Amino acid sequence: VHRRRVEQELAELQRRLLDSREEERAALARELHDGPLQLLLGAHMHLGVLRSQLTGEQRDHLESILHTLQEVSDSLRQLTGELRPPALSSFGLDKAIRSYIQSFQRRHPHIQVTLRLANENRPLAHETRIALYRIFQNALSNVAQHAEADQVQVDLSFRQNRVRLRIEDNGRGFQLPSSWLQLARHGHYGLVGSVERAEAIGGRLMVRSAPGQGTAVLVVAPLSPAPGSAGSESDNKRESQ
Amino acid sequence: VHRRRVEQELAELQRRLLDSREEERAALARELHDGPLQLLLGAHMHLGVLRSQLTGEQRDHLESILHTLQEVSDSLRQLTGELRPPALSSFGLDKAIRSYIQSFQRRHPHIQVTLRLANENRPLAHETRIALYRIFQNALSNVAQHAEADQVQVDLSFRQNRVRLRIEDNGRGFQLPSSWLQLARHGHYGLVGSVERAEAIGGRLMVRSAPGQGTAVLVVAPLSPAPGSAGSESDNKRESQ
Amino acid sequence: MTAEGKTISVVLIDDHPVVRSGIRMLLEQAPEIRIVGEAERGDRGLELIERLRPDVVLLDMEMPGRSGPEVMRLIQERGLPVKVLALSAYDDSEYIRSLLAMGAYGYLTKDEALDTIVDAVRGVAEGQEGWLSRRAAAQ
Ligand SMILES: Nc1ncnc2c1ncn2[C@@H]1O[C@H](COP(=O)(O)OP(=O)(O)OP(=O)(O)O)[C@@H](O)[C@H]1O
Ligand SMILES: Nc1ncnc2c1ncn2[C@@H]1O[C@H](COP(=O)(O)OP(=O)(O)OP(=O)(O)O)[C@@H](O)[C@H]1O
Ligand SMILES: [K+]
Ligand SMILES: [Mg+2]
Ligand SMILES: [Mg+2]
Ligand SMILES: [Mg+2]
Repeated sequence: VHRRRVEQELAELQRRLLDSREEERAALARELHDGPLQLLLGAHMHLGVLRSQLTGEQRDHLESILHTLQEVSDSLRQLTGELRPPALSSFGLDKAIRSYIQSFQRRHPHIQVTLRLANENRPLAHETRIALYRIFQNALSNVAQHAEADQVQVDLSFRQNRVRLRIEDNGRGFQLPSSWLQLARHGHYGLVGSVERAEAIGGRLMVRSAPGQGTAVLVVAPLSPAPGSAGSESDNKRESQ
Repeated sequence: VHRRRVEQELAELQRRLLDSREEERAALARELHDGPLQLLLGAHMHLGVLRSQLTGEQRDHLESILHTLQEVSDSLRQLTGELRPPALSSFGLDKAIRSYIQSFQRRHPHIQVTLRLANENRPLAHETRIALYRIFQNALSNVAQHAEADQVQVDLSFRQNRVRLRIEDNGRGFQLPSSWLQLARHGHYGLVGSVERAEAIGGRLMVRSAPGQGTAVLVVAPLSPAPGSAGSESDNKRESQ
Repeated sequence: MTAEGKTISVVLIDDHPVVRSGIRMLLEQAPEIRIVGEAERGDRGLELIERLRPDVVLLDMEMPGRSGPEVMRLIQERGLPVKVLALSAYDDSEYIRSLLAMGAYGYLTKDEALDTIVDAVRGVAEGQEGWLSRRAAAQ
């Protein structure tokens, strides 16, 4: 019993440290947004006024500078968006997923992403939403980076007080490593991080893949993490594939 | 023996995940630096050329816009520097600590920081440098936030293949919690994170404090983490205070 | 032209095209300064220095591949007689100090370069050391 408590405490600590990582990202996003980005927008407006007073070469020169500054604010805005845990209202995971898919489609027009949402919508705990969103983001960026897929299917559904999120592509697949540590040892942190996130919300992550067979990432988790505990629950195993 | 191996693997995974957090920071710093910051600096230079061609009110107007853009690059620079201290990888831990103290002194002129550096300088593993630097940063920001101190002493020294870093203030001190988890449960992640970082490089963190007695944070670690392992080593205990 | 009517030749090493073009435009305002070569990486920059033997090198500190400090070290090791003016987005004091200790003639942060860069290039070409922008000097 004592050992079990120690394990539980470790798991809780782990979860809280993940929270703090998310906290750091959010703080950075706020800082970028409220400081540099706002100042930049102001400067941009002023330069617009100046431009209207100039003519000829000077005007062209300023025009191209404004273009560069626009690029600066675009890239800051994008970073901010990636850092900020999406403004996920308790029912909002599906919206956040939908809008991420939209921007993903713009960046990767040759990959067709299909989203299948549950009819019912159940409220999720804040941490659970964030964890699922990050797992989803990570799976999609793996598709873009590694899969050479042209189709991705994303499913979000609910079953017996559990949420299920599945991301499956029709790409090249890969040989699953014998342990996650193997991946981390070679500098690949995405999937390991996803496993950790899933466990931190009391859920479980499963990956199915093989060369030439595409890849599916499935996470199943309770609607909210059991307070104080953070290990994967045993009846998750039923969902294993 | 088997259980011991599992523990070791868990510890290694932990260390690698911390690496990945630091990796994320570095990647973000690179992104900010190479994208928005450089574009901004380029635009700034172009505007400087334009300014030299303008006169009167237009010139003044542009001058004030340049000022705003300067603020934008200042804040990006600062963020980037926090995410990835520039001196740390090129010039070493002592230089990075010195720089940080200088900027800390500017922000907190009423706190006098004394730095005592070892005569000898031994090469530290990259991870060890980062971990020590973050622990140091965290200790100093705790001093600024909580200690009400007017003096801080920072010592960096080497002893028998170990590096020792100590940050001591003469402030109000605090009641040490019965466990780190207590702190994390209440949303305090700084010290817990430092303990974790110290362990991840095979070292150990000790805190001495009591109300009215100031606070000392001491970290002792090997010059580089033993490969594959990440627990605190037993002979660290000699250094416990 | 300098007082003696001499041209100052400059090699510019910076990985970012917008920064390079900004510096180019700033320096074009000075008739006696001529950019004789540009490189976006440290290795290529070193080649240019060895081949073109410029008076001054404007050296970016943060580049992929060989960083500015590494290029600086190689310039010293190979005894290349060029005067280095370091350019950086950073104003970290120890960073600056270390670079000067390695033999750089000056260190400018990029956003202050617009006010000082022409003077700094002229000064450095004449052998003046310790050219620092206001910001770097304040450290
Ligand atoms: N959808 C996928 N299709 C094909 N291969 C994949 C897919 N997802 C992951 N992989 C393989 O698994 C490896 C590990 O993925 P993981 O996300 O953990 O790390 P990474 O993407 O390489 O790096 P990181 O995510 O840390 O930037 C990848 O390098 C790739 O070989
Ligand atoms: N140098 C110090 N002097 C006085 N009290 C301190 C000092 N360092 C830490 N403390 C106390 O210990 C607590 C925990 O510190 P810790 O750094 O873990 O968290 P925090 O500073 O409260 O929050 P965070 O670091 O996560 O922003 C602080 O809230 C404070 O009460
Ligand atoms: K550059
Ligand atoms: Mg990945
Ligand atoms: Mg703190
Ligand atoms: Mg650069």
